[in-house]
Amino acid sequence: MSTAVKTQKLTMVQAITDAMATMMREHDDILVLGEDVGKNGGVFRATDGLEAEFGEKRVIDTPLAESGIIGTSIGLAMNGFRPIAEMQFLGFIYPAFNQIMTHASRIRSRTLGHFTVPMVIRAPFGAGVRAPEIHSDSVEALFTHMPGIKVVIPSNAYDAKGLLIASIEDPDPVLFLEPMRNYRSHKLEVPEEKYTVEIGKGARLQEGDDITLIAWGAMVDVIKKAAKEIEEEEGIKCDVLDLRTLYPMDRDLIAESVQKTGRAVIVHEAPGTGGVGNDVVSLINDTSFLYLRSPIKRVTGHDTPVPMCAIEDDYLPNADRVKQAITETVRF
Amino acid sequence: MSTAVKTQKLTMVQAITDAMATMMREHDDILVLGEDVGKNGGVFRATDGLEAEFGEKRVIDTPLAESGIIGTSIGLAMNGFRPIAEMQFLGFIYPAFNQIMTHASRIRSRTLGHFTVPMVIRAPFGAGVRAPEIHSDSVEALFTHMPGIKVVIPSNAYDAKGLLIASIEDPDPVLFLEPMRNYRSHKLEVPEEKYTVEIGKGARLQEGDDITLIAWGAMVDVIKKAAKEIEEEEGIKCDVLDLRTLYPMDRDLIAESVQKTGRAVIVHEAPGTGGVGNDVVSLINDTSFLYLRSPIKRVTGHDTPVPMCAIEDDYLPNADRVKQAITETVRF
Amino acid sequence: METQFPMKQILNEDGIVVNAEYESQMTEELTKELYVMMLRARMFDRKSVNLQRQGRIGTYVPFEGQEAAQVGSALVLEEGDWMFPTYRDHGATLTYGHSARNLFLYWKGYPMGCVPPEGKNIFPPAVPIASQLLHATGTAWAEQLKGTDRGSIVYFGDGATSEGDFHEGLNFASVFNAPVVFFNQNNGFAISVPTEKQMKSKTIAQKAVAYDIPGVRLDGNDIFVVYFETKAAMERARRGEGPTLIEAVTYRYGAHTTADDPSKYRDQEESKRRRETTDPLLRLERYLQNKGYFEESWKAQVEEEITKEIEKAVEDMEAYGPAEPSDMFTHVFKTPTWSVQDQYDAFKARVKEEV
Amino acid sequence: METQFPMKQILNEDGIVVNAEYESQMTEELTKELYVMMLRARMFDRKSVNLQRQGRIGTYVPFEGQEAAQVGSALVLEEGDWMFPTYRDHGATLTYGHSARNLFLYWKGYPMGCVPPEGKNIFPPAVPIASQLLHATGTAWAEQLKGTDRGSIVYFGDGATSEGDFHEGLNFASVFNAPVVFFNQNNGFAISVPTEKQMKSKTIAQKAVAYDIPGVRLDGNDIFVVYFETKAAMERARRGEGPTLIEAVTYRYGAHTTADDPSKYRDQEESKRRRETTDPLLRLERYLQNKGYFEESWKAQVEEEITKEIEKAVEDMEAYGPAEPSDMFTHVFKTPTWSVQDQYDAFKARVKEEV
Ligand SMILES: Cc1ncc(C[n+]2csc(CCOP(=O)(O)OP(=O)(O)O)c2C)c(N)n1
Ligand SMILES: Cc1ncc(C[n+]2csc(CCOP(=O)(O)OP(=O)(O)O)c2C)c(N)n1
Ligand SMILES: [Mg+2]
Ligand SMILES: [Mg+2]
Repeated sequence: MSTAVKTQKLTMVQAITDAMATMMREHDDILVLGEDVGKNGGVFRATDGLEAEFGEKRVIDTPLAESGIIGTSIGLAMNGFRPIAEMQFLGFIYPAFNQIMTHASRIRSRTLGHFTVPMVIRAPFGAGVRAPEIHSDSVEALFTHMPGIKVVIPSNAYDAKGLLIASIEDPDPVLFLEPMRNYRSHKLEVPEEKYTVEIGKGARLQEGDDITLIAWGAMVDVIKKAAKEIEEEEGIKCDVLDLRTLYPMDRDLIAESVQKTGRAVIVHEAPGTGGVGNDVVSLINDTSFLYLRSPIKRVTGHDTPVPMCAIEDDYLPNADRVKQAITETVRF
Repeated sequence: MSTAVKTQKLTMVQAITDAMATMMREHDDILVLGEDVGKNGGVFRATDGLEAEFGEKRVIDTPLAESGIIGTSIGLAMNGFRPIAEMQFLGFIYPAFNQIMTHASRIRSRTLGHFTVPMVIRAPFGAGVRAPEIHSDSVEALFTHMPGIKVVIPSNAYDAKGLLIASIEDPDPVLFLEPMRNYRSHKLEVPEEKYTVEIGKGARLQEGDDITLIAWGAMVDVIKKAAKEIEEEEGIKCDVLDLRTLYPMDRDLIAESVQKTGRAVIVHEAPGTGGVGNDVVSLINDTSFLYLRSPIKRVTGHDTPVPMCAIEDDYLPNADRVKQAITETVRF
Repeated sequence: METQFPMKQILNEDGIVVNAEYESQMTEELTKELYVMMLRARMFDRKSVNLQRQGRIGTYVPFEGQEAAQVGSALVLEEGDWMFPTYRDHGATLTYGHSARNLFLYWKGYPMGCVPPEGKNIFPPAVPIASQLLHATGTAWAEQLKGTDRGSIVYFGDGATSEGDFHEGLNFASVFNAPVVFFNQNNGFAISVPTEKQMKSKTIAQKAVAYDIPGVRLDGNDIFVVYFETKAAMERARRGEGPTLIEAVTYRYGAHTTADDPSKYRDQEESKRRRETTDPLLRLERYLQNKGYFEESWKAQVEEEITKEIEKAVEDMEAYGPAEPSDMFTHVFKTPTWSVQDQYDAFKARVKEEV
Repeated sequence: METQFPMKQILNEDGIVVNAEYESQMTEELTKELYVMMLRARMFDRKSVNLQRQGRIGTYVPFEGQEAAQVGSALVLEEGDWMFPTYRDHGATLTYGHSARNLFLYWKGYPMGCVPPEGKNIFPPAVPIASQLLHATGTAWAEQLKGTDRGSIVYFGDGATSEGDFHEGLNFASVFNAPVVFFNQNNGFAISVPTEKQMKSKTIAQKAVAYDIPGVRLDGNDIFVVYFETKAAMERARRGEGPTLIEAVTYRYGAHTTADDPSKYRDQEESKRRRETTDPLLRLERYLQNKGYFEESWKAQVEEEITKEIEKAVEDMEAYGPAEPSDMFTHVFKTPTWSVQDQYDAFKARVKEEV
């Protein structure tokens, strides 16, 4: 037997489909449900081909009701199935908020493990693809503050497949957020077989001693770009981290990096106030206070709704804003 | 005319009723609506007597549906009324999350001010009164992260009346959170007439040079107790702040205090991860980095659902936990 | 619509059979079982109210007056069926085999109160109103996918019909033909709000029309009609004929919870009147008497047995010991995250210090 | 239920009057107005699709095929009434007096696209499905409290009936007797999901039974029945007789949005067939011809005028200039909070630097 892993070049959205198909082939208890996930294969084609392969009993077009999708998925999950529920956009998860907050995330805890909810909620999110209002919300912070659910955000095809498989295998509910901007932005070699990327572990994408850059989802490409340019322009070397999981966060990776660099810039699309960036600031404060050489900077979306798409670029953090924050931090 | 202000001794919940009655007498466009707010006067009696005084057209028992209450209140607010909508408990606001997130808070912004939503959402919240599951959630952080809505939390009768009147007068939506534990815990002299406490301004309850203590709602009594005891026990002098508004937060007050003391302990009931405490940490990082003598401590609820009430005291921060944090911070 | 959805009845207030459809199945044995289980439910309820008054448990939600609806419907279930109660449905959960001790523990605020006996598919009381209708639909759908003939019953009140989840639950169940019985107890009030302010429709049963499923309106204080109609609905579900909406018209005699004062919003004389006329136990007792099945000595004996059982449960509740704070930390996830573990460790350290 | 809620029609596919109830009101003037407004809506829609193809606006949501439903219902409104459209209802908003320029700006992603002309109570397109039913109920309730005879009309699709807010909207409106017309366009699909998967009920009109309000099912491609039935419903509302649920059965010929590919989930031959048979404009044209009201020269002249109007709106859209990023900051609150103001200041500083 050869040890060479067979791979194929996939976009992130293809890797997501592949993760579901891979797992569904092995496990009959996995269901996919949501709006337009069947014949249509999802509005982003993330479930393309699944209904044809697994049939209408396992890949289910539901009525248009998010609370209904999550609430019935909870029932299915408590009774032997592993549902993967798709929210068409994260901005449409709000009608299901009650079901996620008071049930999906709490059932294990309130029944001391008697009932459990092994389900995955998938949702595309984030701005930058010229989507209409509400479609571009980036509200990961609402869920990291919700005890009992994990929050996972891949930024590329390889991580997406590995993290989604890990999420499906997780015995507890996982919110799996997919940055739309990265769905087709690049292709990576992705193993054809099953593999996992561990939930709770971030990745260091680039080594550097001067400053730590931290992001997730679509903002990872932004900090990569900023890191590259600032090194060329000013010789500043960045330690670039993709958090990949927001709850539980990779404390060790962040602490280790900041203890090395003494500086950090955190970048996210969501509004700064109440954003997950504040958690990262606290984590650094808690673990690495004495190492800090300058205040931590956050580069975030504004404390405004994501605006209409003609001006969304003025809402989103970009490499220039990140570079400015890097320079200010290094020169502090 | 005498300048002496006539006052009466009121509990916080009485002051809240008084605020509504005071404003409703002056303004016909103010409505009160919610579950059991009419004849029953609310499950905490916060609307007691209002239906009798203002009639069923202005004090309205609605069907049992939070999305319905908020959604129709939005319509009423856009069309000339100023609704005060009661959520029976903050833990039951989740079904209305979509209406608050995508409409109440965004309508001014998305219509460039053409339509506006001058409404107040009142909700009792927090643990410590032996309420059943879900009733004790403290999820202020979900709303500080929501652009377009203000979040106000009084801790005593005087502030409650003044802040509620300010909230009713505010041209934008305000979430007014009422710590149940403080509803009847003490009485204060409250002016009979109309007055306001400015939204966005915290209060310094005690002066001290050694460390800043920051809290809101029911935790204010906890930090007051801790401050008193730690001064007696160890001579540590605390600057005690009641934030009163969580969005927009009183940046100047916090910065000024921490720049004086060089140390801070933040206390809240909600889970630490994703809690508003992280925002306070960021604010201090942003404004007062060079003044900090030790890492900021947060004393918070756990990253667990608020447990069944027999063990809720083990969930809640108390003066002992706060004192421990103070000592660790001062001795750092 | 009231004419399209008339209130079905088998036994009238005087204990006279007014509808002979099921008479052959109304055996002495069944009748006595129904009576005993109702009596048990009532005695449990009264005990709970007393325990609350004595401060031995916390706030409690009484259901006296609703025993026929709860017991008659619960007795229809078979092993493996799923039950989703509200905070007011201990009569139902007890009948289906929940542990009385755990029910007491629930109202004492103990985490163990949410745990059903092993093998019993009883969900903890739904606190957010109407949210449980979707769970019942989901578990029933799962049974359908597995190809069993089991299903779900879900309890909810008149107030619950106003929530979006009521609608979504019935719609999903109808679309996927899930084997669920939606069992509504229309007790006339949602806390203080009377049904007339809750909805314009004169019946709840007619709401079934929106989903093209059967809607049945029945006298919820007549345990025979509750039992046989719920059984018929459950059998339809088992046969793959989908969900049913049942409206059981009833009344709660007491307060919404022990913290509520009903005199603020209604005339409690009405409760008194109903206790004497439409009471579910009294009515069945009259029937038993009419049939010559009833003996005071039998009732006394039954009461004694129930008293013993309940006293034992109270003892067990009190022998359970203090609630376990570590329960808060150990079941948030299967494997605790670092933040939960750190907080747990800090908690343990604090406890140690105190000792 | 289909027999209880038959599909009402006035004009059949051949343009023949099959129901003479309103014939006296079907004047040449009204008929021509209906026709012109439908033509205008269609030409606006086609122009928008073209603008999207040319990249002059972004993703667009076409409504071709649904003109009778939108135009016929919108023409019923009077100054001061409230309109709550979805993203697909530009035929309705245009008819009620929205600015074509602003509609184009909406799909160009400009904040100004959400702003209606001064004095026109037109809400921006509801993006979260069904959420607008509650707003319409609230504004209508406000009119009732003020004692006016104005009301609201709210548009929503077949898919929207599944959301909890649909149910809560109808329930609140029925309980408070709010003057609202709930105008459903059942176009057979919610993106790819056909109505049969959305609900078990065979009609949407029957859902009115749940709220004891009138439910009316009608041929949504017959503008006469749409106009007269919506008018009747709105008049009931104005008279204080409460809300009505109208189901207008129709079809969208095109894709869900310009980003959707309908061939993934349905046979587009059906669209072709319907264009030739049940099309709302063709049908009215046949009627006009039957009546001898129709002349090609008249149509040509009307088309020319509409073309001019629309071209002017396109010009205005393109002359509007770039979208204003500061709009993002200046309307979050009446008075900006410090966090918004700081971010705005930082934004302005960045822009200055770039210059
Ligand atoms: C979502 C939600 N909103 C509000 C409440 C508070 N609440 C508890 S019971 C109740 C009334 C319920 O009435 P009904 O459904 O008729 O049931 P009953 O209490 O009469 O059995 C209310 C409003 C809640 N538990 N959940
Ligand atoms: C709450 C919510 N969930 C999902 C969506 C995504 N979405 C947009 S349109 C649509 C289908 C709507 O179908 P229908 O109500 O029939 O209206 P139509 O598009 O046919 O006019 C969906 C699912 C949304 N906008 N809002
Ligand atoms: Mg009730
Ligand atoms: Mg549709």
